[in-house]
Amino acid sequence: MINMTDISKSFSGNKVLKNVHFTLEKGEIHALMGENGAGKSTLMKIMSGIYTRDSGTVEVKGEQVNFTSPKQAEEAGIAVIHQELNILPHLSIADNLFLGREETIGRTGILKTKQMEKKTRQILGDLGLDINPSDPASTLSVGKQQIVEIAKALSVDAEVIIMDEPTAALTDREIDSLFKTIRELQKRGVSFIYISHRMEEIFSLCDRITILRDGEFVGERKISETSFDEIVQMMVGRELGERFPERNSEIGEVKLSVKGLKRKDCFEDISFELRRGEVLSIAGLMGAGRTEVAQSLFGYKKLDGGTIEFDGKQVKIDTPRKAKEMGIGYVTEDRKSEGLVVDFSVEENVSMTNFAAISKNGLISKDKERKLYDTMVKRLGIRTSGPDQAAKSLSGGNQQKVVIAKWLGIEPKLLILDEPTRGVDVGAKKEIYSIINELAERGVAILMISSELPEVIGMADRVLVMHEGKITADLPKQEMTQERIMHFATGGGKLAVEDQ
Amino acid sequence: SMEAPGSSSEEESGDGGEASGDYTIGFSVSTLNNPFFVTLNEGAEEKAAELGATLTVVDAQDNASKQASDIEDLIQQEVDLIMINPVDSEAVAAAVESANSANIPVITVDRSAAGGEVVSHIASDNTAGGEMAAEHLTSIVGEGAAVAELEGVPGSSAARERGEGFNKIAAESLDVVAKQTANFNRSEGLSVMENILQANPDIKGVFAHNDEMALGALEAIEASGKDIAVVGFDATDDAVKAVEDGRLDGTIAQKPEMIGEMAVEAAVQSLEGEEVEASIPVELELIK
Amino acid sequence: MQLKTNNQSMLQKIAPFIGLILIIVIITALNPGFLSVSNLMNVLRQVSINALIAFGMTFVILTGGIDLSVGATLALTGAVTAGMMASGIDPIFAMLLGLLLGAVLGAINGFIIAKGKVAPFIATLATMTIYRGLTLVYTDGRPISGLGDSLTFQMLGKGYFLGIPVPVVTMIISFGVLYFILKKTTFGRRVYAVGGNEEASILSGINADRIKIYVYSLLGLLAALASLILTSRLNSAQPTAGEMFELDAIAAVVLGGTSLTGGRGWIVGTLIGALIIGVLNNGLNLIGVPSFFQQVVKGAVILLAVLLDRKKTA
Amino acid sequence: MQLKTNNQSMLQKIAPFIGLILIIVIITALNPGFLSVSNLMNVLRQVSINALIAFGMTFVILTGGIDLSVGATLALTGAVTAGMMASGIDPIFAMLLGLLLGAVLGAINGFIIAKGKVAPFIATLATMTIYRGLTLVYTDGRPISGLGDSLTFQMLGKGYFLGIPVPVVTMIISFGVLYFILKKTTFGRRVYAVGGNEEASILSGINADRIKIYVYSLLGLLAALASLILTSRLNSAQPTAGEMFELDAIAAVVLGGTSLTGGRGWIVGTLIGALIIGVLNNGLNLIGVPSFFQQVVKGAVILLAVLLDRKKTA
Ligand SMILES: Nc1ncnc2c1ncn2[C@@H]1O[C@H](COP(=O)(O)OP(=O)(O)OP(=O)(O)O)[C@@H](O)[C@H]1O
Ligand SMILES: Nc1ncnc2c1ncn2[C@@H]1O[C@H](COP(=O)(O)OP(=O)(O)OP(=O)(O)O)[C@@H](O)[C@H]1O
Ligand SMILES: [Mg+2]
Ligand SMILES: [Mg+2]
Repeated sequence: MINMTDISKSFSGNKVLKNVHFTLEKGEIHALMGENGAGKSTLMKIMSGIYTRDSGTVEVKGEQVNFTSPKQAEEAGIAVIHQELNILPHLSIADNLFLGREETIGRTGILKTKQMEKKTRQILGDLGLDINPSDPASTLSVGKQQIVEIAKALSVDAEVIIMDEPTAALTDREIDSLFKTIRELQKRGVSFIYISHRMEEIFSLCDRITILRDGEFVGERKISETSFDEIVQMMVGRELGERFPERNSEIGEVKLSVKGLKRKDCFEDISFELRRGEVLSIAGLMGAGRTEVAQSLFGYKKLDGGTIEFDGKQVKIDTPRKAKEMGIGYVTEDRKSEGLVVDFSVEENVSMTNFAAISKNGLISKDKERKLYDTMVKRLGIRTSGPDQAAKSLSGGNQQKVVIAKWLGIEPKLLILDEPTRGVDVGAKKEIYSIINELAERGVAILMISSELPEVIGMADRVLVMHEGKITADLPKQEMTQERIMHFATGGGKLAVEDQ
Repeated sequence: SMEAPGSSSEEESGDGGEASGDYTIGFSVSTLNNPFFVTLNEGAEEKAAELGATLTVVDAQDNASKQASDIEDLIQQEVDLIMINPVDSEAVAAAVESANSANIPVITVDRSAAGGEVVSHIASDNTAGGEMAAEHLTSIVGEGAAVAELEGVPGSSAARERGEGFNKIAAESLDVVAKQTANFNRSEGLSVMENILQANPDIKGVFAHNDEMALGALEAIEASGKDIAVVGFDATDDAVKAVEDGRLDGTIAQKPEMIGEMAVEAAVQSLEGEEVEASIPVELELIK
Repeated sequence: MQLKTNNQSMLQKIAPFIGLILIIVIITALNPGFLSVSNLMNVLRQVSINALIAFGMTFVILTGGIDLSVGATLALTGAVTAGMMASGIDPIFAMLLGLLLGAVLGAINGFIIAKGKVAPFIATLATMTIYRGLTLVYTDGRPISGLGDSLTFQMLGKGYFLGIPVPVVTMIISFGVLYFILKKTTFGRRVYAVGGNEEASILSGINADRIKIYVYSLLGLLAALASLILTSRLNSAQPTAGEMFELDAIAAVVLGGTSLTGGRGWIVGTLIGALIIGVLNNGLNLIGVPSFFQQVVKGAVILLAVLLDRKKTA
Repeated sequence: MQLKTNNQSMLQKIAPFIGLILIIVIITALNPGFLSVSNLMNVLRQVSINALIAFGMTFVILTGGIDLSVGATLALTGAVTAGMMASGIDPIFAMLLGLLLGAVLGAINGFIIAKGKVAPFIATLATMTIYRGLTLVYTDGRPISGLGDSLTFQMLGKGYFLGIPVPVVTMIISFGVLYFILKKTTFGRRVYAVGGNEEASILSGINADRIKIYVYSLLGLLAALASLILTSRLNSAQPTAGEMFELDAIAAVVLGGTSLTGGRGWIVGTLIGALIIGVLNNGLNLIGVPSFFQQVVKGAVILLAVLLDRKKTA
């Protein structure tokens, strides 16, 4: 179906792909894996005509092609769901679905709005989404927006569909219905290239897997003939060992105690306690209100009610600045738009939360700044080419570490981590888990929001489950199972049935 | 009922019994961003107060289309008479015609209108002023001397007419070695003059299209320590004082205050039913 | 939640309209003459020129752009058209050439911005200077008059159609056409898309560069149309015509609720915005506010209006 | 990679400088007098006012903002200071009050933008109108002169210090201080951060609103300083002073390579940008280019410069 040979690509002198091979057969689901920055997205962008390759050949159905625009690739039957969401929030859902290939009356350019809306309802209905096609896309949750993107790719009758981390923002239920659709299309002969950092997905969905490391082709395997460990080994080039490292922390006195927190239209009646050295996780479906709770605790969003006690004293946190001064750190869920100044260097990003430590009377001490940077890079194992490397040129995992580094500098007493491993490869994930453990061992109270249930179960001492803005369960370690958490996350009552 | 503007004014002709104090006169002035017109306007306002007439002033901000709108607004207000100080003679014609068809008499001030009927035109002649300035400058710097000309806002009528008059005489009696615009603006007058002095250190005189630029040029010249004659235009307070102090060598007085006063006088006379001259010249005066 | 969002955006859409009504009420209270049919026609005629430009500016701003050169475009096209007419070229032909010139000047802007990747603000700041300069060179700084008495040309600025001034009719027709384009055609949809997220639009196969060039051309065309009306009304073309028109047009667009960051807005709002500015100009004259204060009042009203209708830029 | 990026951005940083040199070479070829010491001093003195404003504008643009009201701020502070001086208030005291007024007018802009969440373009468009109107109201449309002969005041615009015009000295000192602030202080870093990513800055505990209010105040202060120099040079305050200064200042900033979207740029570039504009103004006069053509040339040079130094806005 597709045959890519000897593909190379550099960005301003930096070789990102080195003689990579990739073959896709008709009707297969082919996984593409590799660490952050291995070159997966770049390879796919070359295939779909967004980037031009420096060398190598691309054949589609035996014919050599040179796409220069996504339109051409689409005409050749290749559709792409990009890693970044490409939804236009102010256009309607139907407009988004048909963007760039609107249905018109003849060639007049006059839209057949009704017809497109009808089709939208039908296409999304098939994916289990019941929505009003004329609503603005911004009214959808991120997960549902992702489904619109998927529908967009599915609806062009493509023969090849490339999915670059389509599930990073989806709930388990949404993932299930996506997989069902993929398998159905597979039966009709559609081929898929599937990029994900989630091992479980790869093994349950895909037929074959190609692995990249540092822009190089490492190998290709049949899923049925390989193992979890082998793939990790190929990806990171070494044994990784246990996925969730050990933690020996002592859970101490109550650090944070909140009662009846409320924010209009977002959440209500949020009460919990968090102790020193404890890792408390908040699980729930996309849009359950977890991020809102975190941001309200951090003073970024206004609370409409409830009390917060920090170290036993009642406090009012109305700006992030105040939270920071109290020793609270917040690693945001969206590192690019909320965590980093992407044009800043790594060093400058680390400094952003630490001006107090690196300056005197408003003057920045270059030495202290560099020392802070060195300490953090060493402590977190951030792989940079130097303090001046722009944050945007780091791989996702390293970007995430930089965001964490920002907050370690203030020696936080409470660290809120919102989806700390979203879009991060297995190797970096493990490193982040180790950092979390180390912090907890030092007595830092950790509040970790996560949508990945294995991670919640592997890391948390206790889990709060949220559903539509309310806490539906507070489970200790021994009661955590995926099924129980999902049960409460989807709104199941307190009297949960024991694991089916 | 769809009436055209201007056809709605029949009712207004019935108010002939007004005492002179009750007249409302509209005054569309080209700009109040310029001391000359500010002074002209003040002359008009003082005279109106003295005669007991109400003067409604609208400022076109040197924008011909805003002036057209302003005049339409005055017609809507059903003023008894409109005095217009046109931004541009051609462009104002249509507005004058609208006023005519609304039976509102029009008096033009300082600049004429190229169309429509006006009761009277009160002005002093910019072109003649430019000539006067050239003659005066020649008398100071001598025949054939090198001089510079600081031009007003490109495209404005004052810049055009004053420049025309000046160049008509200067073509024969002077050597205009540099011509640059300083946009009627004092600070540009300063910097443009500085630049001209760099390029033409030997000039003997400068004619500026208004006093603002002349005073700016004066600062540049004084800072350079050179002895160069400067003649301005408008006789603003600052300029007259500079002439008295012996810094400025002359300015052409158009007596804006008097233009304003005479315009209102003519307006009231005409409203009282008296005859007014179709053209009332306000003489120019060289202040030196 | 759902309902909430819609209500809120509805309110935001209606805010400019409420503002307009409020201003009208205040002015009428101070001078009832404001509401006379003849004055309303008068206001509409005055509004028409700014409205036409502001309609085009809406397209440009929706793509996330801005055009500071539009006043200069108006001056240059007006001068060239008048020049052709004065030199005896068939008026209709001259006017068509004028419209074409406007579109070309706009396309130049669009080209520099799209292909040259220059920020719209600075690109059109530069072309503003250039177009103004060319106008002065072409006219030699003098107004051009003696435009003949072509009926079509005279009607354009001064005529009436069924009792309505022709410029107002022109404005209404243009509004209808542009409203339709923005709302019902792929082009309109793509204008929103490019302004909403250029990257995403390109990935959807939209030729963003082409859309940009088109919107600036459209604005240039509308500026040329406005210049014809203005030239007809004034019976001459002024070299200094259109100064600051760009700012009035931008103000109208923003007052109407269109976001300067692109992707969000509507042309109905722009019409209302233009009406607010026009009513204000007319009303302040009618009430007899001293001219120095008019600027203060105008600025304050604009500020107040956007503050009330404030949009979270984040 | 690293090296490459730096090289590239180095080239981008150097581009404006090369442009400046090129323009100087051309002008000198046409009129060698350009390079005389007296003319260079002359150019620097003329540049100083725009440069001061452009320095402040750099801070504003780095935060992702813009300020159209700066020319009006200059006019209003100049008029009020001159008014105080003319009425016999101690000149030094009057000047200090003038500087304070500038900062306050700037702070008002900052406040509207930060707290009112109004787009900077439209907020400062409104305050521009208001400040201009207030200037006219205050001055009654007339220049204010008779400012006494305070030596300090006279020196400010007309004096020399070691043979260098005082305005140039003021510009150099301001440049040094502002360069230092931007480069070495937490405030400078925060300015870049807010422009680079406002969300991330706030979430890092930076008070973005306060930074914004500060940068607009700083610009207001610098505009007031420029107004003092201008008033001193002209020995009077003009109600129309500073018209279009905002555009020259923005052009200087952009020519210097600072991005209008914020977060990226440097003040050295702004100085070079201001010099380009100043040299152009002076040079075109020196060469004797007819005034109508000057605009065309100026616009074309600006366009060319940004095209060569074009930045991918995406
Ligand atoms: N437009 C670009 N300009 C410069 N460098 C780029 C560009 N796009 C990608 N890169 C670099 O190329 C390398 C590969 O990036 P790519 O996005 O393909 O990685 P990936 O395997 O998709 O990683 P992830 O799992 O984080 O999505 C990275 O080092 C990245 O920084
Ligand atoms: N900026 C916003 N405007 C409107 N609604 C919002 C906004 N941000 C969040 N919401 C809504 O608030 C609710 C809670 O969202 P929140 O982001 O806190 O959920 P979450 O559980 O953290 O999910 P996620 O995994 O997506 O972060 C959702 O209904 C979401 O759609
Ligand atoms: Mg990727
Ligand atoms: Mg979240």
